[in-house]
Amino acid sequence: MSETAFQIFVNALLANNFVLAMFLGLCPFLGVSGRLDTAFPMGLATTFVMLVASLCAFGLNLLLGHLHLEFLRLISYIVIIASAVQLVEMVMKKYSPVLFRALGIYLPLITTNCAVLGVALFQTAREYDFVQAMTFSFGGGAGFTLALVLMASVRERLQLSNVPDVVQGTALSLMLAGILSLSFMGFAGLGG
Amino acid sequence: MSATIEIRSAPHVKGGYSVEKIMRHVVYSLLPVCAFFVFQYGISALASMVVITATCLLTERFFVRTGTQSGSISDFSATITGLLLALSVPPGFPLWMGVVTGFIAIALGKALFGGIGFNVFNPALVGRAFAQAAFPTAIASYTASFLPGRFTEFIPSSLAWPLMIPPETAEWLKLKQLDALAGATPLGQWKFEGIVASAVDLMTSLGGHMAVGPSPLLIIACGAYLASRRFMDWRIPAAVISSAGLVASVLYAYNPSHFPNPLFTLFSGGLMLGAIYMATDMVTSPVTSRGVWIYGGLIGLLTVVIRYFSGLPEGVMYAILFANAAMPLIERISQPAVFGAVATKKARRSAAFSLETPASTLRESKDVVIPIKVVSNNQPPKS
Amino acid sequence: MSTEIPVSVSKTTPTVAMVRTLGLVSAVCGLIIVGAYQSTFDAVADNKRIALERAVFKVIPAAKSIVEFLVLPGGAIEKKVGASDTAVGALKFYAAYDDTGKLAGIAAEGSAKGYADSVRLLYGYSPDCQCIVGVGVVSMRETPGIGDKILVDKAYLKNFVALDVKLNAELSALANEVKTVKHGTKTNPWQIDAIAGATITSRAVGRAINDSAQALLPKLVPGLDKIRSKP
Amino acid sequence: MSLLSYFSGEAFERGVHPASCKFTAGQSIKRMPFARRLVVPLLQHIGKPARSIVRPGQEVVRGELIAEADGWMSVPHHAPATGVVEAIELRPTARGPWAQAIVIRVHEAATQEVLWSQPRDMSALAPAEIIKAVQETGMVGLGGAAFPSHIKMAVPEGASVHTLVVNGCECEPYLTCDHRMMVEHARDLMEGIRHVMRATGVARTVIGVEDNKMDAVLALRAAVPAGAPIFVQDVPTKYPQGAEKMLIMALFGVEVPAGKLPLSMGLVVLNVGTLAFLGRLLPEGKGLTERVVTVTGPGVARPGDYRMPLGTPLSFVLDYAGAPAESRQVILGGPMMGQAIASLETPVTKGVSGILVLRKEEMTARAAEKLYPCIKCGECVQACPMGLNPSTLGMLAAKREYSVMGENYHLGDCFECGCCTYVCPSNIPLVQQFRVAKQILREKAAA
Amino acid sequence: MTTAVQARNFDEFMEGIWRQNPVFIMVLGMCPTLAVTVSAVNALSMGVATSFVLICSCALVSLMRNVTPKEVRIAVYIVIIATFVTVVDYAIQAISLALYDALGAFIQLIVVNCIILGRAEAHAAKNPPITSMINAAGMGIGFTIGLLSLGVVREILGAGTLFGVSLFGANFQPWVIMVLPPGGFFVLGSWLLLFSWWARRKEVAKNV
Repeated sequence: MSETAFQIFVNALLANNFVLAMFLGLCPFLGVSGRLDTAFPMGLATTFVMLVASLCAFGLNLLLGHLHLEFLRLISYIVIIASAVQLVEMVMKKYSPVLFRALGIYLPLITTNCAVLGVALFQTAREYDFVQAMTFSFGGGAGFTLALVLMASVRERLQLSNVPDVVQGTALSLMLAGILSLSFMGFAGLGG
Repeated sequence: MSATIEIRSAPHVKGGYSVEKIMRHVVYSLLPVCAFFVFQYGISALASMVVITATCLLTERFFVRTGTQSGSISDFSATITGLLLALSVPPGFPLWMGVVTGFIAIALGKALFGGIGFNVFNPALVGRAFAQAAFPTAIASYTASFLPGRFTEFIPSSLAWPLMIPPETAEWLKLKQLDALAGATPLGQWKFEGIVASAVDLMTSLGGHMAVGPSPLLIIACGAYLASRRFMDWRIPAAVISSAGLVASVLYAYNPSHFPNPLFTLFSGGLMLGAIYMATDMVTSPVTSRGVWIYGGLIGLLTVVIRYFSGLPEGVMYAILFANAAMPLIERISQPAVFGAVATKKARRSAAFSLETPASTLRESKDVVIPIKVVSNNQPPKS
Repeated sequence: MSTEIPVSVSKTTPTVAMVRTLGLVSAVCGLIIVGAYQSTFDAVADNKRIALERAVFKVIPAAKSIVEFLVLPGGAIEKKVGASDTAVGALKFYAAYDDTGKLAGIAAEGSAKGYADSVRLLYGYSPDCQCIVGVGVVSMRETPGIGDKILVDKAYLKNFVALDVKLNAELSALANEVKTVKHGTKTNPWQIDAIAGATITSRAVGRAINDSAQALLPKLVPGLDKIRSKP
Repeated sequence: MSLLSYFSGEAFERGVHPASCKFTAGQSIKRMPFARRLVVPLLQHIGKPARSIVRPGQEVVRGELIAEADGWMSVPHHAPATGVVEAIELRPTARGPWAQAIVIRVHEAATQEVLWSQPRDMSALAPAEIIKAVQETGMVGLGGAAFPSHIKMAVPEGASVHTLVVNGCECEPYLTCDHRMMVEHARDLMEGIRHVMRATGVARTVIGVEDNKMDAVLALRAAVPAGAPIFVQDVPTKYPQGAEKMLIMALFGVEVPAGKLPLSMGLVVLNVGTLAFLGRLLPEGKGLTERVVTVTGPGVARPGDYRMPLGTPLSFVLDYAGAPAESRQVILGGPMMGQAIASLETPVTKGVSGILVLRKEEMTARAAEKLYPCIKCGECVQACPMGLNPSTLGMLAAKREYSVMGENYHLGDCFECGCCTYVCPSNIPLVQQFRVAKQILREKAAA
Repeated sequence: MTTAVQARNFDEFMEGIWRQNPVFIMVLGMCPTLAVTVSAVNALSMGVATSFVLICSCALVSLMRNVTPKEVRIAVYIVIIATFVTVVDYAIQAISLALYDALGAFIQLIVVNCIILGRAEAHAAKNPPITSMINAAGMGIGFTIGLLSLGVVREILGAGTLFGVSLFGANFQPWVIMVLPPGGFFVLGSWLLLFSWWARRKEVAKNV
């Protein structure tokens, strides 16, 4: 398993896109992709949280491995990530109100996003080193943002279309995600 | 007399274009391409074309009837979808898969969004991508062109039982003692075996038994007809081809032994068909001038990147689908500049007069003001 | 998933109550987890061992039992004990013994990038013929219907009846690199005849074997005698 | 052509090239006789309606003042014929609602000679006095906008103008009245220019004429007085070249900033017909009683440019020019921006530059055209001279997203030239939708 | 009296199965729904695992509802859920490694499945253990049904088998897309379409 950082990034961004190929973070993907104005900050916020989570998980995993407490991994990941995000939110609120206004409202939504926990679990399962883990989470976040932004812009366009009533809603979003996922299949093997 | 008066809103004259006319001419321009494809591959290609197009039309009719989508068969758009789909799958594509693909193309690619004008993705490519993902083996199994007896005998895979695996064409070819012609596409041959086919052969598709799609040269000619009559936006193919050519040339210059020459890239696979007939699908391409160039450039770039670096030999389809998805975004960032929004007092273009120095500017000398179009011996007295 | 964990201390509830509850929960949950971990520990270990044995037995048909070894970077071979951390750069392999306790073959893992993701596989090496006698896939995400032909394609599997991985005279590398060649053009015993239409995955298998064998065999073969019989 | 004009650097970018259909360009201006009754609406211009100063039964002489300007934003009207005021009542107008109009019964033997005049020595007048005199003529923009001319000439405090732009483009298909005015009344035009240059204090005049009227260009050049800073410039033929901003672009290569008037760039723009009439009316001290109107279209037997008294009902015009009864549509103005009218009793007013009659055939052909959803061909984006995105605007209009149209897509800049609808293959009535949207936004803003 | 309680319990039970089906009606817990349903067996296992976590967590949350201050309740829920997920994780490893590999990280991702947290917060925290367990069981079964209806379609089309039993004979052409990510989206989308079409038909019929 000696993927270069670039390969990991490209894979997480396109070929194994978190949303479209790995089904991670679908709830926000379907929920927040209605408008471009909210989708983009949401993507940024998620990317940010994923980096934080990845960092926490990396440190925690070293600690747990050292103490031979691997069976506590899941429970400690979720607690640490949630607290870390909360902490970041408070710090951001205090020291960077501008950033907080832009991303703040999305942070609580993201805490238990499965893409965030997923990034921690996958990097552990794949035994990534520090640089790899960071690249992985950044690529994953960027991929999430890309998918979210594409989806949002398409859905905004569809607001102006005569989409049949039967299709409106989640069904349409899922079908769109399916076609998007189809078009992302071309990137398979890109990181090789 | 006043009873016969009609009130309509201005303008009271119309340009000569209508949706039907555009679509009809696209179909006309596709006919030579289709004819040549049938000439290359015989009745299998013809059957595939008929079945796929018929499926598309029936599906369209079904959804129009049930009130799910707008449009009608007479607008020819479903015909175009069907023909393009048939041209982009192998001639020996099992007919039952053709039916599935045609149905998916219209249902998922068009009816879902409300019919003509509303689809986000090119319907033919949605169908093609679905088939690529669902039946990867069948859609990669080309046979060589110009096989003897192609007008009397079906390629066996065409007639596979519904839902069943199509028989191997290799066996059939072996029986006919043509096994040397088992078909890998030129792109596949390059990708997996490092063989670069001659660009000229690819261009005409006449260079012996090759497993290729319709002739790029013919497609260019038909596309030129469409562009010259303004049924197609010439900028999109121009952007796609130049961007793909540029990226391919740069990579070729960087490492000629690893990357194929740019001409091979341009004329192999479905690049020409995609650039000229699929990327230019009006509904799924941007309307703004700058957007068109960004869109085409993105397709060209992605095509080469996918072909050269990903696991697949062909990338046009995915590149176009991706660009389709990005189209609303591209359009959003490339809205045209409103007249006067970025106006300056400085002349943007060369003009006969200037605002700054009235009455004394040199440009208002006699020679400049008097245009070329005036018959010269009839110059007006101006002193 | 729209939840948040209140970290800030509220004024209405005494801190003691919250700490008490959290402590209680943690204690209960800790107990449950430890209990579950302990009670399933043996079963999980058994499962893993059985799965491993099954995989190894598949690539080395004569094998009846296996022992896990490590080749340290210096070249020393030592038996792997317990679940302890492996030294950096150490290579893991499994020695398989037949029912008489004689070395039946060596199994090792290799991986290479395939079409969609890494293809991880286990191959069996026979010291007697200095060749690979079997290959099994540990994990892969190749396209069903194309890439997974490497599991079933009979002609392809024939490649691994006796794939030559002889070392060169200095024992520093393979005498001939294991190479995947175009379908139908295999001429030498160290070549792998690719599956037509699944070239990428076929190649990944070849690369995985080659990379792993290049790294492992030059270190393993000199010390082979030490593990001839089951320790 | 689109490519050529892109690089040739003279015209504005987009626009369209409808078939010109200027069948009447070669005929000289003909005089139309008086109808039995003439109808003079009190509001023939943009601004406040004039105030009637006559009463029913009163006799009026051609050229006599019958309605006076009600303030600065208004112009007076003069009797178009000698006769008796029959009534002052509501009458149909081109813009739709009925409005107050003075109805004059024309004397059987009335002469077309304008008897009522107060000749003045123009060279003795100060600029402000000239502008006042312009208002007294009752002159409005004869190109079609009907904006009072004296307001255009009055340079507001603090602003300064340097160039008078004379608009001789006449880019609308079919229409030739300005063309004929330029050819036949070049001297009057020069006279008008002279007065307006004095009134506004500009240093030079540029006359822009589309290059499909080279005979007019030559005639004008021949008429330019020796040494006068008056320049005649041909500009590419393209619709809507006659729009002020497009003409300025073609002549000066600059864009008038969005939401600003040409005045902000030191330019005064007037129509050739306006100036030619002013050139004659100002020194003679007469009022505007007639204008030249192109009567044309497939439904007209004797098309031509007619000098007709203001207030002539359309039914009379059509009879005189030979429009058969099965004509289906009568349009005031050109085919691109003209107004289809509901009643043939509508009179010809100062802003009417053309009367276009279309036959049943053209109508049925258009009725058969099917309406499709927007297929996003982008033709309208390439055609919109204002650089808008009619495609998206149209989709927004269909979903009633009017405020988005105004805020994000610059709906306010649309001047309804009709290019987008002209090119639309889906036959979407874009201009109509935009008109509705603008109206709704205006109402919203007012509320 | 008993019948009333029974009826209420039955309502609680049916709520999750039909009226508030987590997959089809509430569209929750999408990630595992789409990721693991490539075969009916996987779908069933995932459904059972989730149901187990759901029932146990709801029981424990309900038991502790009176000693949990509201400020720390979410933390308590998450810890409880994570505990049972860990238990399930080890249990599946002990039962079948093959299944464990097939479900992958999605077993651990049950932790962030919004159905469970949602049930804990909305129901278990306010109701006695038995009621909340019944409700949770209904939800769990509803979720399992949802997963199964996806898994069955995807397995039949994607492999020509159902629970591993071949349906169409050896020559069946698998629709590979069904076991790929787009297939998941399409199948769930089609199910939702079907439900929405059916609901509209019913509505129309009612109005007529």
